[in-house]
Parts: sequence; C-alpha cells; structure tokens
Amino acid sequence: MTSRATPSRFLRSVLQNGVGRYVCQLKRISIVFSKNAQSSLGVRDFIEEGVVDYANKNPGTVVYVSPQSCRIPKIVAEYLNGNVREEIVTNKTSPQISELLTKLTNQSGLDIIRIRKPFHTDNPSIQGQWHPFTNRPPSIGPIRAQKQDTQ
Amino acid sequence: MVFLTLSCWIRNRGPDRYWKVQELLKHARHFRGRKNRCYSLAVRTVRRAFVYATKARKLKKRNMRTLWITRIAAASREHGMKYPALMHNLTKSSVQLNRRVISDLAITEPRSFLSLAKLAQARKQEGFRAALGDGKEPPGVFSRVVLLQ
Amino acid sequence: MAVSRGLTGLWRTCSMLSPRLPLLSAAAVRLQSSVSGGLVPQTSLSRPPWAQQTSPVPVSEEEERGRHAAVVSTVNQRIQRQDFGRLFAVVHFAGRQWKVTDEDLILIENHIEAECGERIRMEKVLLVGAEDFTLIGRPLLGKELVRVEATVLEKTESSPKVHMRFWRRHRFERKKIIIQPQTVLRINSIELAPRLT
Amino acid sequence: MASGYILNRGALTLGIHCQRVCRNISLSQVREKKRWMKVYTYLMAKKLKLDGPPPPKPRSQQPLWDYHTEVQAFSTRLHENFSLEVLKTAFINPCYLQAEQERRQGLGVDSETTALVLKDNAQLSAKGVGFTRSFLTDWCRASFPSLPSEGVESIVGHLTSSAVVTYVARNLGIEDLTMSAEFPVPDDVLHSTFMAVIGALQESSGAERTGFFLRDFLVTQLIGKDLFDMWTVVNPMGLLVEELTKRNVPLPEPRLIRSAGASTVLPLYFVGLYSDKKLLAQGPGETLLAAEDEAARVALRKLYGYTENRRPLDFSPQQQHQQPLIKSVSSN
Repeated sequence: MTSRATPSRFLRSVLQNGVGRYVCQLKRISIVFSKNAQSSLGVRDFIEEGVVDYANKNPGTVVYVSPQSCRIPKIVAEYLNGNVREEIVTNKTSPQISELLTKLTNQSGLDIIRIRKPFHTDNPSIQGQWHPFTNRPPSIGPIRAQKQDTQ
Repeated sequence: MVFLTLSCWIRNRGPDRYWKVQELLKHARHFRGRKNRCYSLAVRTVRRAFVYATKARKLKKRNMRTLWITRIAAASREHGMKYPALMHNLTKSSVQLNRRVISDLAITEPRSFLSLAKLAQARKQEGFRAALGDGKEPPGVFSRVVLLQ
Repeated sequence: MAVSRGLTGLWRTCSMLSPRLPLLSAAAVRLQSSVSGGLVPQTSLSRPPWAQQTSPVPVSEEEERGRHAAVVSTVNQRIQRQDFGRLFAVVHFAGRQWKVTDEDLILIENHIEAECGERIRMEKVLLVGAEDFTLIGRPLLGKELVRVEATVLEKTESSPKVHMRFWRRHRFERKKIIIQPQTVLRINSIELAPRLT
Repeated sequence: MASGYILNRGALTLGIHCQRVCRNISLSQVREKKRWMKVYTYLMAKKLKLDGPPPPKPRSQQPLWDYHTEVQAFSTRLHENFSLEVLKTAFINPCYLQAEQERRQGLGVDSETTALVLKDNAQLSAKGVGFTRSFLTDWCRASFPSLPSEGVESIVGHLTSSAVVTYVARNLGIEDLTMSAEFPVPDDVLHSTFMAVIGALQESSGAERTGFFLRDFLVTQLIGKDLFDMWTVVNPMGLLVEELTKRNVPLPEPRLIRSAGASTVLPLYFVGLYSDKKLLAQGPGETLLAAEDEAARVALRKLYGYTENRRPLDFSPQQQHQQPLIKSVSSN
C-alpha cells in the first residue's frame, strides 16, 4: 500500500470523546452464525461460553445473536457515528472471537486508513506563532515614510 | 432454456485469472499510461512501488531529522548562535529535548525557544570561562590561540 | 550543590530576557530534576565532568540569590493565583517526545496496558510553558510540580502496510503485510502546583 | 438489444435475488472456481449505476432490532440514569404519531382497538430547549465574565443551532432511536428530539446532571472555535471604541508598526492599537484597513477573555469537580 494509492485522514475523535466523559463508541453488535455448519463451530462455542460475559461487561452495547442458515458466520459492528464494520469469523476459535470483539469494542468506528500525523491539536501555538517580526524591535527603517498615511 | 439459478444463467468464459489481475491492478490504478491497465506492465511497477514505499518509510525518518535540524539552525541563528553550539550546550546543561520538539518550539513557541537559546548561551559562556582558567582573565582577551601567536 | 548551579544559570537568563520583552515579565527558570537528586546513582553523565564554576562576573552571591528568589517567587505567585493562560508541556511517552496542550489527541504506535476510558498520568515531563514563563526540566520536571493526565480513547490498528524487499536477478522477493497496534490518547489536563524552589 | 435484454433480465432476476443471493448460490453451487462471479459483479455494478443506490432504510426496520434494549443501552452508554418511560416518550415525535395514525386508518381496522396511546415529545422538547438555553447562558456568563450579552447570545445561538445539535445527535446514535415519519430524519425533528432527550434527563436525574451532560456533549463543540466565527461583528473598531468608553479607558489609536513588501503584490502591514501610550493589540493584514480591523478583533478578544491561549475550559469529571488543585497533586 503506497501512500499515494491509499486514502488518508487526520487524527480525529468522534464528538470530542474523552474531554468530558468517555463514551464507548460501539452501539450494536450482531453475531450471525449457523446452527450446524462446521465453519461456525467456534462461534457456537463462543456463544455458549463468552457472549453473556461480554454483554454484562459492556452494558452500553446491544448484542444480537441470530442463528441463520449461512455458511459464513460474521460479526457486524455498528458504531455511534454510523459506520458499520463486518468481520468474517469463519473457522475462528472461541478465544479468537472474544479477542476480536474486544478489539471492535475498543475502536471508535472511524475508518482505518492511513493517518497523516500522529497528533491533533486545536491550539497549535500558545505564545503566538513565529513570524519574521517576532524578535525584532518595533520600529525599523522603511516604516517611517509610511507613517504619514495612517495619521 | 430455463435457468433457475443465477450461476448457471451467466455464461462462463475462460479461466479465471481475473481476480488475481484485479488484486494487483488495484494498486496500479493511479499510474500513468498503459501500466494502469495492462497486467504485464503493471506488475513490475507495482513491485517497485512497494519496494520504494518500504524504503521510504526509513528514509522519511532521516529526511525529517535533517528538516528539523535545518529549522533549528535557522532559528538559532536569529538568536546569535549556531546549531552545533546550541545543541551541544543544551545537552551539556542536560536538557534532553529532541530535535523535533525544539524545532516545533522554535515555530510555535518562540519565547520558550528564546529562553532555551539563552540557556545554551549562558552554558557556553560558562564553558569558555572554565576552559580559560579560573575566570580572572579580562574580557578583552579573545582566546588562548590568539595569545600564543 | 545542584541547586546553586541552577542559581548561577538562572539570573543570567532572566536578566537577558527582560530588556528585550519589556511589556510582559518573562522568565525562564532552570530546574534541577528531582530524579537526579539521589535516586539515580552518580555516573559520568549525572554531572558534568568538569569542576563547578563560581560566577566569574562581579556579582556577589547574595545578589544572585536575591534575583533567583525574585524570579522564583514571581513565577510561584503566578502559579498560586493560577493566572497563566493555557499551558503546554513536552512529555516523553512511548519513546517519543510530544508537545501537548489540553484537549490534544496523540497517537501511539503500540498498545498500552490500560483499558479504554481509563485515565493515565504522564510522568516524564520535560518542559512546561505558558505564555509568560517556561519551566525547563534538566532533564525532567518534578512529579509534585506538574501533573499531566490523559485518557485512553481508542485501541485500534494501523492501516495495512506492505513490507516488500526485492533483489533483482537474484530471485529474491519477499512480501509481508504489516499491521501494528495503535492507541489514541486524549490529553485531559496539565496542572501546575506552586512548588518551585 | 442483447445487452438491454440482459440488463432487464438481470435487473428482474437480481432484484429478486438481491437480498438472498448468497444463500441461493451457495445452495446450488458446485465445488469449483466461481467463474460466473466476474460477470455477476459487472452486472451488479451496472445495475447499481442504472438504479442508483437503494433508498436508506431506518435501522428499526432492518432485521435484528429490539427497541427496549436499545433505549436501555443508550442510557447506560452515556453513563446517565434515564427513567426509561420518559426517555421513550422523548423519542416519539408528533409527526410520527400523525403518520402512524393515518397508516392505521388506511388499513381499515376498527379505530377503537388500534387507538394509539402514546404521548409525543412536544412538552419535553420545549422544556429541554428552555433548560438548554438558560444553562448555556449561565455557563457562558460564568466562563467568560467580561463577554457582553450579545456575545453570550451568539455563542448560545451557535451551540443550539440546528447544525451543531444535529451533528451531536447523529454522533450520539439518537437518529436510530428517533420515531419520525420520514427517513432520513429531517434536521428540525432531530433537533427537537435531542432537546426532548435533555428534557427527559432533567426530569429523571435533575438539573445538575443535565448540566454536566450538556457540558460534556454540547459545550465541547466550542473547542477550537474562534469567537468571531460565531459572532459576526461587522465593525470591530466601533465595538472596541464603545467597549473602551464603557470602561473609561482612553480611545485606541491605530499606528502602523511594521510593514513589508508594500510595493509588491503581497504587502504586509502590522497595525498596533495604542491606548494611553500602551500597546493594546496588534494585528496583521494585507491592507491597512484589514490590519486595523484585525488588530481591533485581537483587542476585543483580549478584552473579552476569549483569546486563543486563555485557560482551557473546565471539563473535569464530576467526582473531582470541586477538588482543589493542590490537594489532588499532593495525594499522589
């Protein structure tokens, strides 16, 4: 992935999250799996063992579990800013899925693309940005001629 | 003919090299000329682009460092010092700011940078006095080298 | 001893600053870090290898002390009254130095041992500045003096990067896709306590 | 001709198969390379180009949706104790009630058995608007004591404007929960829903917590905003003169203090405003007038305490809100 070919963005957060209070950005997660397919064996394990714990630990996230007849089990995560991410969990084991869910919970739903700078600030300068006149005493040569204009 | 399923209805042609080609052309779409659509031309260019990107990730660090040094040099000249003197004396007074931060400070926080420059200047004078002996020499003496001649 | 070295440097910096910026009282204070005061063993790098210099300029020690005290008390009073505006700080975190101010975001190219939403404190503060004064740590500022807090916002992954090596005419071609963990932090507050000495 | 036929046919067949195409194919496929896939993707792309993207469907009509749980999660996610009944009322807009009633009448069922027993959020919304305005005004007065009332009004107006509030509401996931007649939810409906949520919070947890809610989600939108982005001042110099006469300070005198490249296409002038021989402010500009304007704006910002390097606004969490600084430092 060369940098010209990939999209990019600057570092952002949704709604100034974390300034006042921290809000978990994952609002909804749906686990789609099959009741008898081999590929969703790990998902079935996870639903037996871990999904209740997960839901208890994250009361702000709605967890839907839907058995359908499908070959490819997947996890659909919806975030507060409206983004939807689908993760395919074919042939994954229960701990792997649990790890994936934690990762999805910890993300903020912004696109995962190249980030141009590793910092973002709204107040780049506190003492005033440098300009050629910063460290110069106020009156120097050529200005005097034009002083008459202002008066 | 009646087709009940979609996959039988669509006519199939040829071996399916298509996806492999698309995977690669995905990275070549912004190239200029035929290499943004012809596989045999694109494959070499994309490989070279990836190699360049890999090397450039290291080069970028190097280039940024030279850029910071240039900026600090320009900013320190304004306060009557040279870059090596400034950095050396800051290290001697155990200020461990790196070049990125110092160049940032020089741009966005000129007064902090000024005080850093003053600190380095003071340290420099101290160092000179230490080198000159017990510090009793009059200010008119340039240096020992001048005296020896 | 360490403090007295701080003294010698101090008044000179201030006196040079003040004539150039007559409108606003500017002061730069050199601080000896609390860390090098005894916690760290004495090595060749903890102290400069040459002898301590007494001040060669004909200024008596009392005067120096007085000037130093004046600057320190001025800055301390301002901190006490909290009438510095916005502060910025340079913190050393995750192997890099960051110039941060309140409500900033920084991105760390690694995972850290804290859950999302937890507050962490950044302890390696190299420099704190406001509009009218700058506190420079040598190399660090004391923990009781300044407090920089941050919240872990997001633990995510970087976009995939291709690591490709190729050696022509040698049948050597390696391609690897790198995804590294990333953490986004939000700086919540930078606080100063009037503990300057 | 042939392509048109294929397209028509494709549109018909694929339209039916659109949702469940994966399932159908996976049932009928054999184990081999899916060679039909290329043509199929082309067809789908062509269809998308002809038809345009499908109309957006509200999340509540898509599969996997449980309204009660969603509302409950909404309240815990924001760390607030909403009373769920009030919160549910807050999401019901009058337009939804009307549309729903019409729909039921159109179905032709007996009107008594299907009567809607839902309250709409008009009352809560009005309450929320009132509270928001009063809280924001108080907050502005407390944070910027020297700002005049027009400035406070414009800041409050900016924060309660439709654009900011809908942006906040969309990023809080209120749009999914809103019961509205149309979809996507129109801006004014979303605005009133957000206000109703605030009214509901005030009813269930009291004014103080609602204040913190507003501070955390609405006031944070002020970060990085300049005063004069929100408050359009046409003649800053006139305002400055007015302000200085009010404070009994001598009137400002503009003086050109620096200039560069005056005869080039990119001239630069610095104008300083002196009042009683003291420098109030200085500002750059491409012409003398622009520089003077800018200098007046800088001076106003200084007077009103809204400079860029002012003390950052206090967003500390609620528990430590009253703690003095020194105590928190010494405790570590």
